[in-house]
Amino acid sequence: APAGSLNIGLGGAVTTIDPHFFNATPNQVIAHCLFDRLTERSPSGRLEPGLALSWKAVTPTVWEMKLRPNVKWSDGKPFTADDVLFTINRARNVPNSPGGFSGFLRDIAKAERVDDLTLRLVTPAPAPNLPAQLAFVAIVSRHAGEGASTDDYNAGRKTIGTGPYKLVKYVPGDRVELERNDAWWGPKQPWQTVTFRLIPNPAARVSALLAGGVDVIDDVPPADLPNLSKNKAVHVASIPGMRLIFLALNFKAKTGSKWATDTDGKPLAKNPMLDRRVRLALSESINRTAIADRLMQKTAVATGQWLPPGAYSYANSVKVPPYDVGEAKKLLAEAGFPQGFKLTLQTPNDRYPNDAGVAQAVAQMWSRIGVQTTVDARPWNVYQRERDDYMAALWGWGSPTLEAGYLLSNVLETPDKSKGHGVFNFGNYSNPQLDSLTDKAMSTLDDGTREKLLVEAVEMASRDVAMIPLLQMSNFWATRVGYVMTPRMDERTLPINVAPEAAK
Amino acid sequence: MNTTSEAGSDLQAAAACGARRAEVPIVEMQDVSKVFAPRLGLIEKGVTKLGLARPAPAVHAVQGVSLALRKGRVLGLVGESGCGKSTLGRIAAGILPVSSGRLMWHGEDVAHMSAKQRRRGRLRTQMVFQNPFAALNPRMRVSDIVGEAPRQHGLIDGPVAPYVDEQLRRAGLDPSLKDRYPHQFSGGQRQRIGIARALAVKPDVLICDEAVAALDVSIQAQIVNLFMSLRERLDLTYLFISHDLGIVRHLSDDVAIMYLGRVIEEAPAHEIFSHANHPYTRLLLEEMPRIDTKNRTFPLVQGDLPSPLAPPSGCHFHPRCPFAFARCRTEKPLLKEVQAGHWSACHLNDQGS
Amino acid sequence: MTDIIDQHAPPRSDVVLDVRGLKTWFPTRAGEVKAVDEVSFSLTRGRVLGLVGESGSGKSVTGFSIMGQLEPPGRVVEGSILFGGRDLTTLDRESMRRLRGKRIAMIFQDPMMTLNPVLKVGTQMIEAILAHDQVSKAQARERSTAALAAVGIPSPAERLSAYPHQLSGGMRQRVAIAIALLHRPELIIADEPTTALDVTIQAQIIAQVQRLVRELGMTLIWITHDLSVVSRLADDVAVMYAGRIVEYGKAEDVLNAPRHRYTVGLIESVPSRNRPGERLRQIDGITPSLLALPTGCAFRTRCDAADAQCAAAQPLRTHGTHSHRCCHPVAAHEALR
Amino acid sequence: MISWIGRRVVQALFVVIAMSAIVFVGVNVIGDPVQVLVPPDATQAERLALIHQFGLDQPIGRQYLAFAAAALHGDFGRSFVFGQPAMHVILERMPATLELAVSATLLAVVIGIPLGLYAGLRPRSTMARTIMGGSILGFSLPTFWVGLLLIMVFSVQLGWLPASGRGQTSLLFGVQWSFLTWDGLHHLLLPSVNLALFQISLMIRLVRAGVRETMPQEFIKFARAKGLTETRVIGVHVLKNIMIPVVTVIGLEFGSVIAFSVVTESIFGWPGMGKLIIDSINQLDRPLIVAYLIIVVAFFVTINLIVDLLYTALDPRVRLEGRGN
Amino acid sequence: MEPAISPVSDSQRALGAPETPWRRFYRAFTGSKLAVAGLVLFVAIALIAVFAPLLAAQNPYDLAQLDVLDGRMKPLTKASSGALTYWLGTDDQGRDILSGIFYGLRISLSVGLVSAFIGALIGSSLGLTAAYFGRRVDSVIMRLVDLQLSFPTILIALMILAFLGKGVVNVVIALVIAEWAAYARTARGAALVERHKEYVEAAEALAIPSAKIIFRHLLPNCLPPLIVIATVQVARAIALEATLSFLGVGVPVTEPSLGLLIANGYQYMLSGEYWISFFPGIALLLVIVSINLIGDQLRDVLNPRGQE
Ligand SMILES: Nc1ncnc2c1ncn2[C@@H]1O[C@H](COP(=O)(O)OP(=O)(O)OP(=O)(O)O)[C@@H](O)[C@H]1O
Ligand SMILES: Nc1ncnc2c1ncn2[C@@H]1O[C@H](COP(=O)(O)OP(=O)(O)OP(=O)(O)O)[C@@H](O)[C@H]1O
Ligand SMILES: [Mg+2]
Ligand SMILES: [Mg+2]
Ligand code: NI
Repeated sequence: APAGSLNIGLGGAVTTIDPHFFNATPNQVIAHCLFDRLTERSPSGRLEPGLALSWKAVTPTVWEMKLRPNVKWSDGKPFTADDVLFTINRARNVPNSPGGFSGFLRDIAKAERVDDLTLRLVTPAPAPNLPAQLAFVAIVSRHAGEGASTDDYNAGRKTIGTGPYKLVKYVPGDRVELERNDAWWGPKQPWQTVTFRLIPNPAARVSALLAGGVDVIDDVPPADLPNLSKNKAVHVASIPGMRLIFLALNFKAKTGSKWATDTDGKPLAKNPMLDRRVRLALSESINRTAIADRLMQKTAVATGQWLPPGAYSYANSVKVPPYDVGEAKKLLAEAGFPQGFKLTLQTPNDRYPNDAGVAQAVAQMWSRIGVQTTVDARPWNVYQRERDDYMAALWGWGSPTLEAGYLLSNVLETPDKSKGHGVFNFGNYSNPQLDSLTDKAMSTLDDGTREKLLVEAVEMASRDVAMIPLLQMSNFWATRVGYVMTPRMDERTLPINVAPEAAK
Repeated sequence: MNTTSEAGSDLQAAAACGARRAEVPIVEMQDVSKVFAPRLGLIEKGVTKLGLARPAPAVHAVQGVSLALRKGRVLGLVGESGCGKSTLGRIAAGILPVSSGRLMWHGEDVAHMSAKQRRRGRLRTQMVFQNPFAALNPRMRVSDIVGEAPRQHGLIDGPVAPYVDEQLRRAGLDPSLKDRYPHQFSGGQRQRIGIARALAVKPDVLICDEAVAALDVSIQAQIVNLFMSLRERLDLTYLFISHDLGIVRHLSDDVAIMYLGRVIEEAPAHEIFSHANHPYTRLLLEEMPRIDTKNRTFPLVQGDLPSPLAPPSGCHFHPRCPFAFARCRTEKPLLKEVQAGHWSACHLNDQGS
Repeated sequence: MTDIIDQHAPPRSDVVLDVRGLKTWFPTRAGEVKAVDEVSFSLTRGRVLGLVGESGSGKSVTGFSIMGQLEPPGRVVEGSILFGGRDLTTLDRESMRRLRGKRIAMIFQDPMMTLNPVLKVGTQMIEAILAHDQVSKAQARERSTAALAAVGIPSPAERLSAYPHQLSGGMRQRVAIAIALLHRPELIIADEPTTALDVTIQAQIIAQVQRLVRELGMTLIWITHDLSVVSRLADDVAVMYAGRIVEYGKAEDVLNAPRHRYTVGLIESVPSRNRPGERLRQIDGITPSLLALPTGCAFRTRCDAADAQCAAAQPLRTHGTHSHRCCHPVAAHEALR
Repeated sequence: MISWIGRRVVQALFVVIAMSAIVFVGVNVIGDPVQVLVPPDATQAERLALIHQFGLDQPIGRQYLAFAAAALHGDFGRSFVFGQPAMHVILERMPATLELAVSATLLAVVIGIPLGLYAGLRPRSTMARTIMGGSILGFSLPTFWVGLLLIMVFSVQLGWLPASGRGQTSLLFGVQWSFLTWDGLHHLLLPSVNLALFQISLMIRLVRAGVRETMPQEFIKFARAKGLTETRVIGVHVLKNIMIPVVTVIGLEFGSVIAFSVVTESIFGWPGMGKLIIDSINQLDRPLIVAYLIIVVAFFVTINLIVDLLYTALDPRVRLEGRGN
Repeated sequence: MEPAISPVSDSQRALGAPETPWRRFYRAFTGSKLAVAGLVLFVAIALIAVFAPLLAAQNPYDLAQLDVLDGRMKPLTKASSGALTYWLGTDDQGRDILSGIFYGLRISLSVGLVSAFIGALIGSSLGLTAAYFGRRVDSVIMRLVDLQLSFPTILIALMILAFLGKGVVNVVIALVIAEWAAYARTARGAALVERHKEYVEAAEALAIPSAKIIFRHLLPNCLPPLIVIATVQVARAIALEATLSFLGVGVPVTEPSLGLLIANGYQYMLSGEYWISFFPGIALLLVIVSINLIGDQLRDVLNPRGQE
């Protein structure tokens, strides 16, 4: 590739250029290049100023933000608070959008312009996570975006951003070509042109890298990591990610089902998952390290919670559950299953990295303590259908806010549609104590106090084995020699994080 | 060929039953026609109506033919290829439905019969086919080929095997060969199997559609002789379709000549061969191959067979007829009795009177 | 044995075709099929030979042997085919090709199958001309038109652009004959060309061929199983049975005074030689397999007069121009009733 | 002719109606598109809004009728995922698939016919046996496995050809094509070989069978009896007769080439309809699935039509016999 | 011309020992060494499949016998338990590839054979019926065929999966739905030719019921092309199952067919752990090639022109 140009092979599919149409990582990657956000994440996950230079809560329910001055849109017009107001409105109302962005703006009841560079956001309740959530919403210009449809963005007609790059061409399913925005307010970018090529097939992606067709690939297939790491022509970059693979258990059923039977195949009289000892046995019988190291080839690490160590609200007291077959068998016997039982573990087979493989490995291990486990792997679209009835199911959860509360309120809180609690709590785990602790933490603005509360909640959930956390996924990139990539916790593959390698 | 009569009693009973109604023809076709038209869907019909496409051509294979098969007699049906002989034969056998006209079996209109009656009637009119290689199912043993239908229709009282043996023997085949497949037989033998199959359901009428045409000369005589002896023994009625005038003359009591879907002359055999009336018949007789014809130069017969898709107007034969005149081109000649029992369709007959 | 024929052979210069002791065999898994065994005949210019015999007696194989178009694994095992002084059995492929269609032509039985259904009549005629003569396409077209006219096809120029299926069976056979005549070959082999046609059309074709042969002075082998056709057309008749010529002679001799009992049976079983309504005289039994021919006379298993003598090899016996392979020949006077 | 085209179109309509109905019901059975598309943390209200927006709150019959009514006006709905008119999304991807399918078919013709001819003319030769053995392989190996091997060998081991994507494209008739640039051709080669492998084998077999069937025909004997050279006999008489089934099968198989491009496209990252339909099925993007199927049916009908026209051109007999049964 | 009329050979048959069609078939089939090799190979494979539980060192479907720690072992390594040697290595779950192939053969073969058989049954019945009755019946059935042919198999498989859940049986159902049309078309084509032969007319004249005509007269005579198609379709079904597994809608992950083994190993192909995918691929290749060899010879034997 000619100097100053960067080719990136993306595993995911870019489905649109409209930054508010569909929230998927590849779309976010493109939006990240073309637009800026009020707040930004550093590669390691720190919250940093973006188009907003600073923010503070003037009252518990009002955030005030100071905007960056002298920012220009790529067509030369100045950026003002008006654009932000327009964006907040637009992102919630994109026609035909399958959604995805209103969640980040859910906490904003009202947005007010104070002056050209000052903004007030009113929330119905204290919303400590709002600045973090705003790191997901690309700010688009009012003058170009008014009345603009998704098609207009895709065609590049209205794709006016303040970001480091400008759109040259978008070929659906194939590629996105960008060129440098020399007027960007940030540091000067080394790449004159950037091309994202969509290469969903992992092997093809790797061979494209090896063949020199692309300089950077994301989503490196685990199987290739050992070889790529050895390869002198390639660098591998990795960072622990924010995505957790866990097993959700069924707390809703009173009895067993076709998916939880005694050893003769008759549904169990009592739902075994309601017994903490069973849950603990299931958790302790899993050799997480083996799965992470052997099966996942170190693309994941064993975990007992859902954030990487060192992250905000990480509970140091909660360790990776010990792998102890003897203890697990004992617990099972205590719970009244000395003979074990039969269980079906559900898993998608096209959603998370090696999802079905992980489920099988878990099933192996469960079978060894007498829980004869069958794995039922389904494509994601079919997998969803019966998700409320699964006895044990494998899911993944990312915490984009990089704090524990996001998972607590969505995955572990008692489901409550009106409050929007527990939307991902398909097993119906319900612990009033945990609920109130979570609610309290989520309305506490003070970071220190909030962290304490969150850690307490994490400890409580793990004591009760509310779910079985398995793996914390790491993010991997590979670049050709001559390119260095600063890995990002949020999985995005951004040209601003790629630099030419300093000659040695 | 042994000709000793040893017909079973049941067959005699059947024959007797037929005799009582001797006056009524066993099979009678009244003004039957058969049109083969490509099936038109709704859309084609619409499009054709709108004049966007030409209607697909229809073949008038048989046009207004009336023929009767009388008890115990042999009717020879002669005509050139494609003139509708087979079609007429299949209509008589009840395999093909008529497009118009009436088919009567024993004086009863087939159209008014119940399905069961029709099945019975159909059994009593059997066919022997031209091609001894296609007419037998190659994947069935001879015993099944012959025995299937009588078993299906419960015509056998006792065990099947002796019955099948009897049928084979009667057709001049060694019953010990009955476990073989058709491909293990010669053409003549196969034709005998076909005959045994037809006779196994005790029909009154046998429709022989060019039944000896595909056979070698020396075998032809064997089969013709078999037909003759069977007729005597079983009091059968034949519709004998052939383009070979020699064989027809040898076998038939009456002869009908067909040309392009129409019967143009019908008369007792000796009458036809001595006093042919229609120019076409005379032409046929003229060209009839005879072994004693000496090496000679002959006059050329004019013209080719017209296409049945677009038959000539008026008398179908007029383009080839040496005597054709204006009326032949426009008016279809009707069958008229020129002698007692001798019918002919030619405008020339009107001129004479 | 061939020398017997040689005695009667007309002066050498006039002999167009001389087949001597031809043996064409097909090796098969079940054994050697002797489709043609010791066949000899010769033809002088302008004569018509009727080759008669029932199905499978080796008539077509004889024809294809002459054309050099045997289907593998068939091959000429022995004998010679002298044509214009050259032995065709020793000719290389290219020389044989030059001969085919140019000096020897063949017409096949089924007019529906002999013309390529997807090529226009004109194409098929013109290519036949261009295969041998270096003329322009226009000239070839002209010659084709003339050839079609010669066989009695109306508006021949238009027919050239017709496809075979647009012609009736008789027309197609006439086209095939026209193609055979394009180069005015010295020898035409007609393999049952009228069997598939109707009586009236058959008569037309026979008449036309006869006329053309006479006018152009060509030599003709007419293969058929129909004795009545032969009686109209042929100067000489050869009757084949199970791969051998069992009787050979002038047409009137063979047909009126047959000597071999097979020939007699054939003639007598024709309906017109029988009284209507009576049983036809028939030859009982069936033709033996070429793989398991009885020794001696192949016909003896079906012959009333057969005795031990017939099991011996049957040489060709000759009486004047009339020869046969039968040790109990029918006396000339009692031949036919 | 016109009536026959009319019948084809009406039949195609029936197929489309039946198929879209099946898809409507089928997609509903498979799963809920909203659950697939919506972010995991979406609230109930957001879900409901989406359901309403997609019209999924209506009874399935009503949804279908609405679709049908709109379709009559040329509106086949908007993709759930792309938010664009479904037909537009498909048509945008169609050239890539077409290009792949056509080049695969071309390869099949260019390679398959000569090999088949050879195998048919010299059935007993070693070469012919090798060809036939090879064609068994081409027939037998699952497309995806061959695709992987191709990538392994030619992209990874040898590094000769790119493993993925369309490469540089260039504009012709307002559409981007790969075959117009050198780089594009490079990218096109592996996937089209992958896709063509089955077709090549099929073609070899078909041609061989055709040759074996045609050679013993009387008219071939007659052609030889005319003294034609072997080149002309085979090149004209045999070949022209073989072309009829070949063209028919190419036409019929063109459909399955497009269907099988699903696999090839997903392996080679070829941005065509096939990959799109897999993604759409995974995401239960019903309007896209329906639009895809409509396009495919339209393809089938058009191809069959062209095949029949070619058939008429090649085989003069069908003209007279008409098309009715 | 009647190509078959040659009383010579006929009489020979009539006189010689009666040779049953089967014996003739046997003789013709064994004419090709390659085909016999194919048959032997196929029988061997079938035996392996049948006796897989006895032959395999490990039950690859019993998760308790697998150990993730033994995952991706090279060929010829010993298991960490010491109980067995992984002759062909292991996959990422620690499944012995050789045992996996033995068991996978079982699944692949039975899926292929069963689906081809049922497909043949349904498809040829419909095809024959269409050809025999013609007209409306024909139109309806042939439109169904069209419908099937323009429907991506993957979509069918997904719907089946959604309706009935995952399982070998459901894969078979999906394959049957994907395959019947080929049989229907073939049967119809063959039957259209047979239908107008005189023996069918004779059966009609003998008032044999339609069902009997279809199944006793037409079917046996349409068998040759159907048998040939069936061999191709068995191979196709096996390959299709593999493809479905590759796309994630095939057999259950814990009971891998050959196709699923290949699909699972596919990600390791580039990284040098070739054996996971390669050996099952070879096994699949052998199966399909052996079936095709047999099918090829059948095609030649059953084609009347091809004999001798
Ligand atoms: N099933 C059919 N569909 C369409 N046309 C048919 C059908 N059967 C017969 N015909 C046409 O009807 C006409 C008469 O056919 P038929 O078979 O009765 O003639 P034929 O006198 O028996 O001729 P042949 O001597 O050749 O057997 C022919 O033109 C033929 O093409
Ligand atoms: N390719 C071949 N392989 C084996 N045997 C053959 C082959 N061709 C012909 N024969 C045998 O040669 C013998 C003579 O065949 P031929 O075709 O010459 O007979 P024919 O007299 O022309 O008969 P028909 O009147 O039926 O045309 C037959 O018994 C036939 O079985
Ligand atoms: Mg007829
Ligand atoms: Mg012959
Ligand atoms: Ni309207």
